[in-house]
Amino acid sequence: MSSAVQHFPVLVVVVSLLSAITIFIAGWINRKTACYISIATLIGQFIGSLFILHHVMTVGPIYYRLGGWAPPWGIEYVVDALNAYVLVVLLFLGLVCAIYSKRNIEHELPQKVVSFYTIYQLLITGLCGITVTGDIFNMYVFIEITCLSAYALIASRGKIALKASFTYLVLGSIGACFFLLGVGFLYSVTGSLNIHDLSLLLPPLYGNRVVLAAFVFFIVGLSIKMALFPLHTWLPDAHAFAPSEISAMLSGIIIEVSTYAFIRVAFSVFTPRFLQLLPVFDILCWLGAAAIIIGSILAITQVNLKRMLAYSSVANMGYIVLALGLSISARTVPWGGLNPALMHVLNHALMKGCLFLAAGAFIYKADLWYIKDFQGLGKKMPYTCAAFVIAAISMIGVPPSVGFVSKLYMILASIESGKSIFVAVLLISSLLNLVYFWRVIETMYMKKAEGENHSHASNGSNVQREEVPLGMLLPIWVLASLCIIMGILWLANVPIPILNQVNSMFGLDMRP
Amino acid sequence: MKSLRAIALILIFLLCGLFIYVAEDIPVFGDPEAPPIKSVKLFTMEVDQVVSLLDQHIVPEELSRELVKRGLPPPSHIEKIPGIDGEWNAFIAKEEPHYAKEEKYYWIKKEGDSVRVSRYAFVVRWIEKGLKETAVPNMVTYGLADYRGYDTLGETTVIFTAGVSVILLLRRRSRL
Amino acid sequence: MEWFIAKIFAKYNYWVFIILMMIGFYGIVAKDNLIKKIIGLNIFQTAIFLYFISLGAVKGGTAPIVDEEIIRKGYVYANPLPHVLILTAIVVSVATTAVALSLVIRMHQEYGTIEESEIIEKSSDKGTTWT
Amino acid sequence: MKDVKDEQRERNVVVETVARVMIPFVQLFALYVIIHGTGGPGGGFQGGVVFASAFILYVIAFNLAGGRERFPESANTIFSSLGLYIYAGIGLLAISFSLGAAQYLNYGFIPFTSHFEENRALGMDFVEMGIGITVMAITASIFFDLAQKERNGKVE
Repeated sequence: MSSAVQHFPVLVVVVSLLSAITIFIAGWINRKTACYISIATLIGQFIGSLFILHHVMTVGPIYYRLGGWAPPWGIEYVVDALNAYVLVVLLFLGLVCAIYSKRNIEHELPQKVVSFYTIYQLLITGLCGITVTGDIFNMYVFIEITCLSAYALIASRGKIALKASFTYLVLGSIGACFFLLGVGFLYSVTGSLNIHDLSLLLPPLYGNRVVLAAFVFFIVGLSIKMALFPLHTWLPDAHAFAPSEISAMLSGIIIEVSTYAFIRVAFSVFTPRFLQLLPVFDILCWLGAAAIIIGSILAITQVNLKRMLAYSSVANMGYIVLALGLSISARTVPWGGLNPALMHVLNHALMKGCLFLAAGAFIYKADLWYIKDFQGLGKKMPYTCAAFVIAAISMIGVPPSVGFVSKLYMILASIESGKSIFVAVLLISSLLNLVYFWRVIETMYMKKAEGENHSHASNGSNVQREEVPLGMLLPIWVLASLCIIMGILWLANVPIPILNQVNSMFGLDMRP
Repeated sequence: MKSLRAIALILIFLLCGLFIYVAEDIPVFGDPEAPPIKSVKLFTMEVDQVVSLLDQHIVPEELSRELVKRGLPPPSHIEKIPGIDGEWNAFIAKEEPHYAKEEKYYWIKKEGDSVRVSRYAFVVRWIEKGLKETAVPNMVTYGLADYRGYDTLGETTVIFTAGVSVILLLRRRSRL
Repeated sequence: MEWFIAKIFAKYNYWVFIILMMIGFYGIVAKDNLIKKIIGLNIFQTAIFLYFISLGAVKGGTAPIVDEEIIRKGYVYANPLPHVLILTAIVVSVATTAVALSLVIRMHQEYGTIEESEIIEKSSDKGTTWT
Repeated sequence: MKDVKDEQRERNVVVETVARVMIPFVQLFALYVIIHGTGGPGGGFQGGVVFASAFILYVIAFNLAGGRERFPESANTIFSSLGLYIYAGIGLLAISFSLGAAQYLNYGFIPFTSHFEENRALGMDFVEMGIGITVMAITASIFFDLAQKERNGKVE
């Protein structure tokens, strides 16, 4: 079995690619097959990723030489605890969104089902490719696959989404070009492209200006992709006007995988020792804090629910970046290191996925985009609204939800590193979260719909229920319940060994 | 529009500043000794007894220790480069089915009182052994389709993605 | 003069790359016309490709195709790796351009213009604000 | 801007004749570039794009509808997937022929011939052909999609 698991990292990517092509051909013959092929592939991939995670945790990292060539000469796949963890998260959310999109896409894009699922599967291919690869140029190629599919999927609704997608395309291409330039600079001074190999060759060159510039280009390029605060301008429109499951994927996974690439480049290619030569960690902390506060304030000013959630994503990327910035100074405690950042990657995927899917359900059933139109929705669509509320209070940080756990860890980490100003930032952000989510919840439950304001003022019992179909409700509820279950599991320290292994890999574990 | 031009000029100014700052350390154009084509320097060592050991084709203990300390694989044996005095190739063991068990990896050169240890760029193997290992004379082709064949699969996927994207965006009344 | 040759002229590939890249960057940021933006993006990408290719240049090097004749005459080969990488990157650039052009065509169908400011004006009637 | 329908467009004898003569040669050259890609300058991408340029030349000289007739949508769909199937499939063949001992894309283990290196060369030939097919089909598809005009909601 263990020898078969060796092939899983590459099979996860290639099976996804083959499935995309198969959807393209099979959809030409019969349009209905597209969705089922996609879901079946994703289930297979998800099970495969669980095997990979198990193998990595019990046996050790998987090294896979593509084409049989040993590392510096060929491309190598390296799967350690970090990759395996991100892979499981991304395939899980991908699966949930695929199930959700079956009904939603038939409704939103009835003419384009086949090409939609083909590109969706290609998106998953690209994301898996970024995650498992151990070669920096290979990562660039897969980043481009991911982004190209994302541009097309965002634009698929037409109208305003086209402009949003174009902005994303221009900024994303600049980001990718900066990444490529970083690869070029590193290659020009080391002559290598393998991530592990680069990390060994770079230490004597840390004073070199080309290496410094390469680092700057990598960070700026990936910051555009992960919508770090001053470079987030593409994000709100792209998230607001994409089809709902794509908003969930964008917010929950695509920027998260970009964060993974960021961590991989910053911690694996340039080791923490290099980062400490520069004030990188302080800059990250302050950028994260600015993103949290400004993202939350901008979210309060929005009238469109999906735009509000999009700005909330900007704030959440701020949380992750803040946690990254605190990682080195708080590495001596169990809640330090990369724990809060990686924890929030999963937590944000769950919460934001649930919120965007619920927002999509409102649009699906009643074409409701604006928060002021949500009056009386709590009675019309009770299950969807309940799931929305669970995810929202999780965002605010009510125990024992996932949002509470990540905020707790971040607060403890900032106390540990002696930067108590960030404790204030985190507490204020919780308050701001409460403000903008309470507005939605209040409109849903407290305010009466305009029609029933006078006639049915006393009894709401005869309000007609207009719940979304089960195929859409189930994914929303899976995510909503996981928001609570994962919170309890985090508090019980069940998945912590994975993160500890990541920390010890980067030398950020409890050794002082 | 004026503000956009101002932003563009400011960003260009900043980028140019960064590039001019970097220019100092950029490799010279067409340098045959540059890291991408020849080797990247790792460290220098004191000569002491190293040279005599190297001349007897024995791996010096100190060299292995230095390399392992940096996380690099220790050499398995050493050969003198024929025709040149004071230069050696160090080989490392590798596992590739059907191919040689050892591969040229380090380049050791005596420079005055010290010995310079460098790592060969991986292109050196492509150029020297590509034809023998793949039976194809075009280096770009065997680099593209064999040594880095997986990149090319990704690249074909990119263009496939673009094609399907254009179908998704523009084609009407299609079955796709 | 020697300083000039050593620092400036010996790295002329780098200077050409910077000038081209900045022209492209200006086009991306400052131009209002979406097609001009795409052209700027292409120049930007091409500048990076040119720099990459110039990393593979070797003084007196020939095309990287193995030939007994060349080895006997003692020539060296150019570095094939940048060629391999840039062939990939060029295809990526072409793919990006295709998607961008199709987006512009769709926008022209929807709004009847390809000026960015006019599109923003026309699309802001739904109460959506652009940042 | 003056719109001229394809049928009403002035036909140019010189352009049409030159195109008629050139197109077979362009296609032949494309096949040469693809197949010769391992031995000399050339390869799948270059050949694929040259092949697609033959369709583009046809459309410029004649009209879009005629070009679409020569390379219909169904063939386009099949060819664009076929190339990737060949590429990804050859990679999987390496795993399956060696019963999991060899890695993905390790062409040497696919028993085309008895020589390991020859297998690699042949594997690369097939891969280049796969790339060529996909690039040809996709480039043509992108061109046809970008070139079609829409007037009054009607596709031409």
